[in-house]
Amino acid sequence: METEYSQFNILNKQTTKCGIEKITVDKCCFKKFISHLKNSAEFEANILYSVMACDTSDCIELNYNLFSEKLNRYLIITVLTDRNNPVCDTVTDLYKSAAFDEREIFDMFGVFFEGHKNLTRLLMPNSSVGNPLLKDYNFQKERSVHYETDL
Amino acid sequence: MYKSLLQNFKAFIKVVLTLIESIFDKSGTLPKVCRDDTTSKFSGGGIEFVKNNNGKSACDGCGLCQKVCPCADAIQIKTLSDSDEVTSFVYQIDKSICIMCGQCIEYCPQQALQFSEESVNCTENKNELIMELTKD
Amino acid sequence: MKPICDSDMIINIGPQSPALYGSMKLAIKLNGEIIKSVESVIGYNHRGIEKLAESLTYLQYLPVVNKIDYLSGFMYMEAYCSAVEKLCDINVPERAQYIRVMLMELNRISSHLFYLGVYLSDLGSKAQFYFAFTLRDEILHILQDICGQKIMQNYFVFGGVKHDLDLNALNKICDFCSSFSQKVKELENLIIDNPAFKARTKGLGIITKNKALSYSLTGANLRSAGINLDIRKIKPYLVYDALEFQVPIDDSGDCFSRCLLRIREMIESLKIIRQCSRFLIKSSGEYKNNDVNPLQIHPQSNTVISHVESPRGIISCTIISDGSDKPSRVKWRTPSLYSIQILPELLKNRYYSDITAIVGSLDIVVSEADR
Amino acid sequence: MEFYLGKMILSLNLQDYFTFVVLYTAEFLIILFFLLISAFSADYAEKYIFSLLKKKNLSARLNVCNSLKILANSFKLFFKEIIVPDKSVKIAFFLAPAILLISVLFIYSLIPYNTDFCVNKADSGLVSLISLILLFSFGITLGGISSNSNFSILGAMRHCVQLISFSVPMILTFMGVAVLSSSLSFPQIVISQAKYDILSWYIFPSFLGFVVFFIISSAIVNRSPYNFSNAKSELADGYKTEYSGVNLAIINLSEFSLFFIINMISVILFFGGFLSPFGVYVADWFSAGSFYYIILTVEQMFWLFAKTIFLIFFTLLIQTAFPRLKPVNLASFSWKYLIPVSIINILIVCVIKIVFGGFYV
Repeated sequence: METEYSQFNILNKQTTKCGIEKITVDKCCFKKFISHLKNSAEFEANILYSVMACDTSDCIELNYNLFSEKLNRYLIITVLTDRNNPVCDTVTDLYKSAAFDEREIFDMFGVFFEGHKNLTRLLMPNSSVGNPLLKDYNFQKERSVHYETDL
Repeated sequence: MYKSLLQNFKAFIKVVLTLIESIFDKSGTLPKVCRDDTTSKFSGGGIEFVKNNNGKSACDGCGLCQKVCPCADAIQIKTLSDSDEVTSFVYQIDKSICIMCGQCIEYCPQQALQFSEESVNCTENKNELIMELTKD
Repeated sequence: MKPICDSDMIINIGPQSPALYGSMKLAIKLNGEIIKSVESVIGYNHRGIEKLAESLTYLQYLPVVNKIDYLSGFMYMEAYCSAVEKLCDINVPERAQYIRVMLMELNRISSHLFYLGVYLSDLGSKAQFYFAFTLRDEILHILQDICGQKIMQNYFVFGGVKHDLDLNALNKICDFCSSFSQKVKELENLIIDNPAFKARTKGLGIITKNKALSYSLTGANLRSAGINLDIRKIKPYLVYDALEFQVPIDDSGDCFSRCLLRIREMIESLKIIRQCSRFLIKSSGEYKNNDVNPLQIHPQSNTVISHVESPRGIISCTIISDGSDKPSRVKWRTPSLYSIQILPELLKNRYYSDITAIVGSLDIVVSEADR
Repeated sequence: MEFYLGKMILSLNLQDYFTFVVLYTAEFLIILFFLLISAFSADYAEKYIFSLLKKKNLSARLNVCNSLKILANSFKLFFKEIIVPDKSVKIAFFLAPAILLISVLFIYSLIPYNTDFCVNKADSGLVSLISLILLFSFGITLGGISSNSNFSILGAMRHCVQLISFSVPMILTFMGVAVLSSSLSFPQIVISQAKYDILSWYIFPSFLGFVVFFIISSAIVNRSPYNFSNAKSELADGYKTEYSGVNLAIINLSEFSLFFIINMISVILFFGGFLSPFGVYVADWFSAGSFYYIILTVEQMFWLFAKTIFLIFFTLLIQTAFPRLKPVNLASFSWKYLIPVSIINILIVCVIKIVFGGFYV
């Protein structure tokens, strides 16, 4: 696996406590890596379980939970984005299920996905300010929410 | 074409017969809900203090219930004395915030709390929803 | 001849609508009776459950968890408890595992009964609704006897369950099993053999294999498309590998087969409950790991994932801990979110009256998707 | 009954034209009373069926006193505010409930309740019935379109589809009955089923006609399986979404009473109306006189209502068990199956009429 994927600029590779492989990939070539995993016979990642974002102190971490239904294998691809200007490529053209996940991450973390067709807030109202799941989100300041009146 | 119609008609009769059967079948009749035969140990309409024979509560104001409660400000303990040792305090549970999860009852070291049978669900005066215990 | 209404008509179903299971909005563009496009809007029931985890300790977060979904509280409790147990290396005694599995399967049956009743009621027939709900009431009474509450059961703790099952409750469950296996046949007569129900749902809302995988559907929605994916089989948690049951599959992928599979699943769940109650009557042991002090959980910084097969699909709970007594991040994967996502594609170019048939068949709980 | 009513009013010694006014007012009030009673009993029957299915002990909630709650609920609606949509066609919006109530009242006036109480003994009873049912549908469509709401318009349009589907088989089944009785008036149709009691009921020669009319009847009154014009889960309340207050009360009242009256009509057409199934009356034990007439009147009304309520119970049972169909389903079902079957029914009826002509009066 190490040699085959050398072209994709793998930064880090580790196994989590419950036995799941976690591969950290550079931002520029992670999309190529995922499409390779989807199409390769070795790891037919035909389900994108979910996309999870996590706010660490210096960057926003995106975890793509991939699953191969045929081989029964689970893999997490991690991408690190800059915290001040979080931009990432979309994977909605590979997995349609990513559309809502990416909208949710845009809503909650403010990560901008390039190429997403309808990147609007999913759970919070459109008029709300701030990204709630960031660690520095101020509840007292951004508590008041104006609901949209035109339905 | 008419064969499928006949089949559907048969299924139709079957559905109606099942329905009539189930209407007159009294075996599944549920008993009337009454509070006595359910275990009131695990559930109830509210939370109250366990009172011993003297009418006093065992609560010593340790504040562990505050630490396990998922709702902020549902349980409040205000100490009255200035000294370090907690002797006199006011204990309040706000039922308008409480979600009745039972964590405080589960983890109370003195077993001073229990589920009560009465419940106040709507009131004009919000103070009626606050359960209070003063101890000194 | 000029048509009466040559411009498209826009209809909003929801946020409050009897046809949707929660508050969500479907903005539908109609041309006559034919749907041109659909946009689904969610978020009306957002309670910030993932944000709450940052300010609560591991134990405080426990009662919040089963409020994500009002129909399958046990599944969410199990997902969270097993994630924390993995994080702190807590063993669960065998008896507690059997109790958990049994209650989860009871919960699965009650959730499926709710689904069947409400689905048929939305399609316009009341008899099945009352039939299913009387059965569901019996399960809820049993759960109330065991846990104290009917829906928001706060019964699982780290390393076991809160209190032991007594023989009385087990006898009630056995009685229920024997009466329920009879009732399922009647329910099948009323729903599956119903000619009007067949006419409404057969060949409607077909989800192909590739579409189901691409939209990341799970549970019975995926299995109706012919893919055998069940976490209980491929990655058994608790004692599922010691139990005998089958996973029903169908390959037509329409609304009818989704409904059919859920009835079959109830029968399989009944088998599991029977095996568990047989074990629990015979054995006696610890119902809780006594070494664990749930008040003091300070895991090291780590990432764990736990998967649970809920009535609607695969729930996964990811916890990222940072060494303190509060989780740094908790992420819930809720299956209903992905079922809502497929709606626009399923509803396009269908008749307006197919909306209830398609939306109802996917078993969506909006409060679960909103978190 | 009408005889005694007339006698009573004549005894008041009023002027001629005034007598007629009083007579018709009295008859109108009696019909209105029947309408209210039937609407409430239909509603009560529906709730009773649901309570049976729930299998809960609902004896505390379903008793005579509590059944008056339906009356109280509908009475309450008279004091509610009437909300008129902004861009609705005002005249049509208020006309539609009136049309519904008037058409139902006219249908009630066609019914022979016993041997001599039938307000409108017109020879063209069946034809007027058809036109009144179509008038009812017209009222629904008018109300739906005039209220300027997407839900209402869709409901009204769906009712039009329904109308096209049910009207043709309905008229064809009426033709079968008309052939058998050689008459179009309702009293004549009932009396012609009297010769051999239960054997001469029209259910036997035109069984297929009854089946077709039974299926169609739930489409006429917008009830499940064919309740797509007021489907709760799709179109909030269909054509009556925008109605409130008195208008809503009138629409609901006329719908429930139409549901009752359609079942009563199928009793009259196929089950011998007010006739006793055994040809024996309790009143026969008394000699002719005013007492005999009172007993006979009560008995005949009892048979009519008992048969109707039995049929309603059966109808409701079927309606609860089957999900709603699509408008397309009803149209295709009607043109593929119901119309051929009802034409076959007419042929069978004609043959029976020719061969066993003497069987019916």
